Amino acid sequence: MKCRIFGIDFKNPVFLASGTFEFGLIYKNVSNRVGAIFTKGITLQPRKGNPPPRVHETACGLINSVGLENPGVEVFSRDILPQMRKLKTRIIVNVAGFTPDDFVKIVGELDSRVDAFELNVSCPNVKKGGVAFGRDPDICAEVVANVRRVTKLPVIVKLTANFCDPLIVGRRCVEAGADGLSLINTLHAMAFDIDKKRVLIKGGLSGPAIKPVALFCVHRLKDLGVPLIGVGGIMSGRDVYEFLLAGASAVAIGSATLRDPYAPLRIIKELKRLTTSG
Amino acid sequence: MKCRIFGIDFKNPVFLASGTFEFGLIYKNVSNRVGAIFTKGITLQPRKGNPPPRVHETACGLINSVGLENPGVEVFSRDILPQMRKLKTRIIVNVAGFTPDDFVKIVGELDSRVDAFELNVSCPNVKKGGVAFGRDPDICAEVVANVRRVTKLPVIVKLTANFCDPLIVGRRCVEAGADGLSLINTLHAMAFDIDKKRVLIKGGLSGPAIKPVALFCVHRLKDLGVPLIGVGGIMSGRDVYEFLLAGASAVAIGSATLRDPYAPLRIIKELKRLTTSG
Amino acid sequence: MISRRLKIIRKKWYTDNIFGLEFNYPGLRPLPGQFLQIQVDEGVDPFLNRPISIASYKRARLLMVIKVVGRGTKMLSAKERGDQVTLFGPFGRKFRPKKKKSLLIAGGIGVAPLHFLAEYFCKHSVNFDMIYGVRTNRDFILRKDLEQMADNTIWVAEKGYRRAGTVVSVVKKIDLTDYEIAYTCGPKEMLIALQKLDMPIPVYAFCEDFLGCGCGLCLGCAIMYRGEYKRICVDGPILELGGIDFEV
Amino acid sequence: MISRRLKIIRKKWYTDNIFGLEFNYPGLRPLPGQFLQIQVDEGVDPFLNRPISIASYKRARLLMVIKVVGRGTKMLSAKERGDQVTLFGPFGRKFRPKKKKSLLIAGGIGVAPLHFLAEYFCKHSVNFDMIYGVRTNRDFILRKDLEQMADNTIWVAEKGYRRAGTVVSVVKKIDLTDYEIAYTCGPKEMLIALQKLDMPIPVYAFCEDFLGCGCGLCLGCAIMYRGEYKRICVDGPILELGGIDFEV
Ligand SMILES: Cc1cc2nc3c(=O)[nH]c(=O)nc-3n(C[C@H](O)[C@H](O)[C@H](O)COP(=O)(O)OP(=O)(O)OC[C@H]3O[C@@H](n4cnc5c(N)ncnc54)[C@H](O)[C@@H]3O)c2cc1C
Ligand SMILES: Cc1cc2nc3c(=O)[nH]c(=O)nc-3n(C[C@H](O)[C@H](O)[C@H](O)COP(=O)(O)OP(=O)(O)OC[C@H]3O[C@@H](n4cnc5c(N)ncnc54)[C@H](O)[C@@H]3O)c2cc1C
Ligand SMILES: Cc1cc2nc3c(=O)[nH]c(=O)nc-3n(C[C@H](O)[C@H](O)[C@H](O)COP(=O)(O)O)c2cc1C
Ligand SMILES: Cc1cc2nc3c(=O)[nH]c(=O)nc-3n(C[C@H](O)[C@H](O)[C@H](O)COP(=O)(O)O)c2cc1C
Ligand code: FES
Ligand code: FES
Repeated sequence: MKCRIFGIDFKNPVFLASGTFEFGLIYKNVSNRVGAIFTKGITLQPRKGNPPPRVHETACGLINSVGLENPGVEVFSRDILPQMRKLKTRIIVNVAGFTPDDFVKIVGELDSRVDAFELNVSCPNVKKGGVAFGRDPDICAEVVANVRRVTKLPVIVKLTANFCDPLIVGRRCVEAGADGLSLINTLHAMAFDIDKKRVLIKGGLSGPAIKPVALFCVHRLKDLGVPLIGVGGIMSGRDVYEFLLAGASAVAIGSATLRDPYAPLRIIKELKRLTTSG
Repeated sequence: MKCRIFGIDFKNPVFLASGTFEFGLIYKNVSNRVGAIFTKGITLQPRKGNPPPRVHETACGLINSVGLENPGVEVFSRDILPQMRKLKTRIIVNVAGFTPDDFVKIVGELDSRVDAFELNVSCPNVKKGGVAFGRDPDICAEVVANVRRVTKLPVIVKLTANFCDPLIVGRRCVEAGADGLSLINTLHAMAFDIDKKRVLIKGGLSGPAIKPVALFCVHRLKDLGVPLIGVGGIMSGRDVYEFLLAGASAVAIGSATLRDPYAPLRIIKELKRLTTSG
Repeated sequence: MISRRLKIIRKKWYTDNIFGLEFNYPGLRPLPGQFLQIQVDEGVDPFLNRPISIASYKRARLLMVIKVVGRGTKMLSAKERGDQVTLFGPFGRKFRPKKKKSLLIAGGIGVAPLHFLAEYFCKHSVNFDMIYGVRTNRDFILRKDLEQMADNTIWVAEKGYRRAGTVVSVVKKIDLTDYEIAYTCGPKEMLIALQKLDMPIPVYAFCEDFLGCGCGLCLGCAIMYRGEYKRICVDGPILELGGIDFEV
Repeated sequence: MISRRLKIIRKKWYTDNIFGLEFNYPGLRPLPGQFLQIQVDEGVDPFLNRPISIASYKRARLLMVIKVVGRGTKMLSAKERGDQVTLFGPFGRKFRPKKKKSLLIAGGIGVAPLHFLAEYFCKHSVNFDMIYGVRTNRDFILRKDLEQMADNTIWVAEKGYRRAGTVVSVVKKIDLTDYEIAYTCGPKEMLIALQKLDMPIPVYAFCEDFLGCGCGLCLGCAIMYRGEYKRICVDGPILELGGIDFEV
């Protein structure tokens, strides 16, 4: 099950997605057995995150609006990363910037102490009036090019399928020097409280509901020439296998861990059985 | 429950979505009690549709790839429309063009014999090398403007959330003269057959899985100043109510009828109870 | 079409993965080949209903025989006597079999709708013989019943049974001119093999595939038939075997 | 954390919408306020587990008392003795109540975790009184049990009971300086009202809300506490009432 991508060896192609496994420090026996952990989104400054409600269940999925709560790169670097380094797995830092500069600073701060970076270009771009970076191929390319200059480590861009074509954005990122792409991030979603007659939550949809969309996106980008990491609704080894058929080199498990923190171990076992039998 | 939009009276705000209730002729007792029926997509020429498999179940939803099978505008106009006219409901023709010209021709052929048109701009644009119209605000606006010239009936544009921002496309459509917008169409989706190690289906995702995305899109467009028709994953009166809170003036029921052809009647009843009690 | 929420009045396991559910369903007037759409669960996952043929209908007692092949049938198999199930239908075109000496060719779970055809033939005094093939001798179901109804029967199994082989190997050996018409239901591979035999009598296939609505609304069940797409659910499921293009 | 698939060994309806499930769960070492995440269904809809407090744990017998409020609890209520349920946990921080004369204030289903706290106090010989309010006299549960464990009890119902009122109206009337500490669990409105009373002793609230993971992974359960967001699932669910900002 070993897998070598970006010139790095991973013990298996099952990773933990950003934001759904904390920093891997709560269930270390899971962290130690996956190929890699994507940290939650790290911003330059600490962030309190959004007011509740932050999660809401929907049909075969959930909407979250955590709002990038995190301690900021300084505390992460000083207090959390040293603990993560003791885990027997690869660490990929999910870098969340609000300006192109943020990305460079965060990556610069952490360079050489982690295994790779995942650029989370889904945050609203403060410079561009709040429109998400991820939808703008030019800025994405700029961010990648800038980050490329400050690190030799693999740079992965996490693409969104919201209101933009990940193929167009992804291609530009690769041209600008991205080593890989991960997709998809959550889909824009809402729910309403019909008793109180108001918005209940506005956030990102994840879980099995979005798996078919994620598979489409991965398949759409399969010929870009860089490794793809498939994310979205993976619950079983069969799901992983679908992503591999779609063109992914590895996958990341997100919401599944909210239902069962040990799900990744089961998924690895199921995948092993599938790949050795067939 | 009466509702007046586009200057037309509808007996209630629960319509039947395009492509999931045939031409309303199979379950007439349902057709007769909804506010309106959107026909399946009508193209200029008859279309055989796609080879099987055409439907595949996913988590809380399904992927379809029917491929716009329909008898073409001529047969529709001659053989089917007269039968539909006998139904006690409004008829909105879903017009599916592959070139901007197709739309004008189909609308011209049917004008004054139906209650409104819904422009299905999701088909791949043959002139533009197969990229869907729906993603291109310029062409959408052009199509609307051209259609506007040949009919006085309400013109609704069915928007997609696939790889484009329905707010941008919708705004341009309204500027070009659209009377209303319906959203969303199915989401690009895929599934793989892991036994045969190949694509199982590539098509559009519908059903409860996409409701949160549809609600987000409707809410995003709520201030465009034209009536919105919410579509996506509606299964109950409560779901309808959520769409109304999001900003829709009416809704259309799609996949729910595949599970239960009488679902629209139950939904109308539930909605009535909700709106009179609260 | 009507929908009914009915109680399971009997459940029976025929083999380790084939079970039968019985309902009291007065007023149903089913024809051979017709089927019901069973709602797997009240929740929306799984989303679609599952088409299951009418295997028997006698004195308002409806029997459906179901093979566990995936999630939906697995969930249905967990239902027990007394549980309520929602059924939609009957669906499928009104096909009235001709009163001619017939041959029934069943493969595996395909025996279910043919069992109901057999009942129909008995009621209408039509003579018929039956060939029924399965994988192993433990897979036969409804055997006694069928033996009672058919004039002659040939049971065959790929292994573990005195007569080894497949229905196709049997059909190759018998004299088909003894019959005026044949009906068959079974896995796609079997239908394809039978089609290649180019039998000298009309052969009607009971088609099975994944459906959407089951009732003509969605065009999700296309099958290429005599050069055009037909809907299995309303134009079928009984179609002339020779007209089907299995390659599409 | 461990996950266990356990058989329901007893099910009991206390009122028409509150029921109890009992499991044999050796080796659990729960503290007051801790809860388990119950998987509603093996399928993925509903997707999230539901947090339910430990209401009693004695000689390896675990009791959870559940009120039907929505889809998940409704589906759980359909489970019967003998059915298997998957439980994750126990979750919630390790809170060890002080051995001081305590007042327990329960509103509605909030009585469930306080019942376990009462058990804990009995075991550790801590004296306590209890106030327990419900809507109507039919809504009281676990009453005898609580009367046995508490030194004094005041039961109150909004209607249909000899003592009419709410726990808040009772708290207002009693002398709180008889106690060194108070614990409360109930609907949000009740907690807000109690907070406004500004009681002269420390008050700990058992917080309930919609959770994601229940175990610290998702940050989905934020509650504004002393100027920063805390996670109900791991920093709580027991928090000092005065520190909670209910407006956020
Ligand atoms: C008219 C008719 C009558 C029938 N009568 C009977 C009957 O009497 N008894 C009986 O047992 N069965 C009958 N069937 C078949 C039965 O409907 C299916 O076996 C059942 O729907 C399978 O449901 P499932 O959820 O168990 O399987 P699923 O999980 O849906 O699928 C089973 C297998 O097929 C694969 N699969 C799923 N979707 C597709 C797709 N779109 N394309 C290709 N492969 C796919 C899955 O990966 C899996 O391996 C009938 C079908 C029809 C159309
Ligand atoms: C630590 C803890 C311990 C608990 N202990 C117990 C216990 O011992 N016994 C017990 O009965 N309950 C307990 N609860 C509460 C219990 O978990 C909930 O009642 C249960 O999860 C509801 O699930 P449901 O599916 O039935 O309701 P849902 O259908 O999920 O929701 C019920 C209602 O809330 C609304 N709603 C859903 N999501 C949201 C949201 N995000 N924001 C606002 N409104 C929403 C719904 O519209 C509906 O009206 C506890 C909760 C916590 C956090
Ligand atoms: C609670 C929660 C928090 C998340 N936080 C982040 C984040 O900080 N950065 C990021 O790139 N993605 C984040 N995601 C998105 C996931 O990494 C993943 O892309 C998405 O959930 C789809 O996968 P899933 O369906 O397996 O959950 C978050 C998702 C959830 C549910
Ligand atoms: C089988 C099927 C066929 C459809 N055909 C059309 C169509 O011809 N034209 C169109 O605009 N939308 C079509 N749709 C999309 C629906 O009208 C609707 O926008 C979508 O399914 C989302 O709603 P739902 O989740 O309620 O199904 C089709 C959907 C399905 C499932
Ligand atoms: S299954 Fe929907 S038309 Fe046949
Ligand atoms: S519910 Fe996930 S962190 Fe508390």
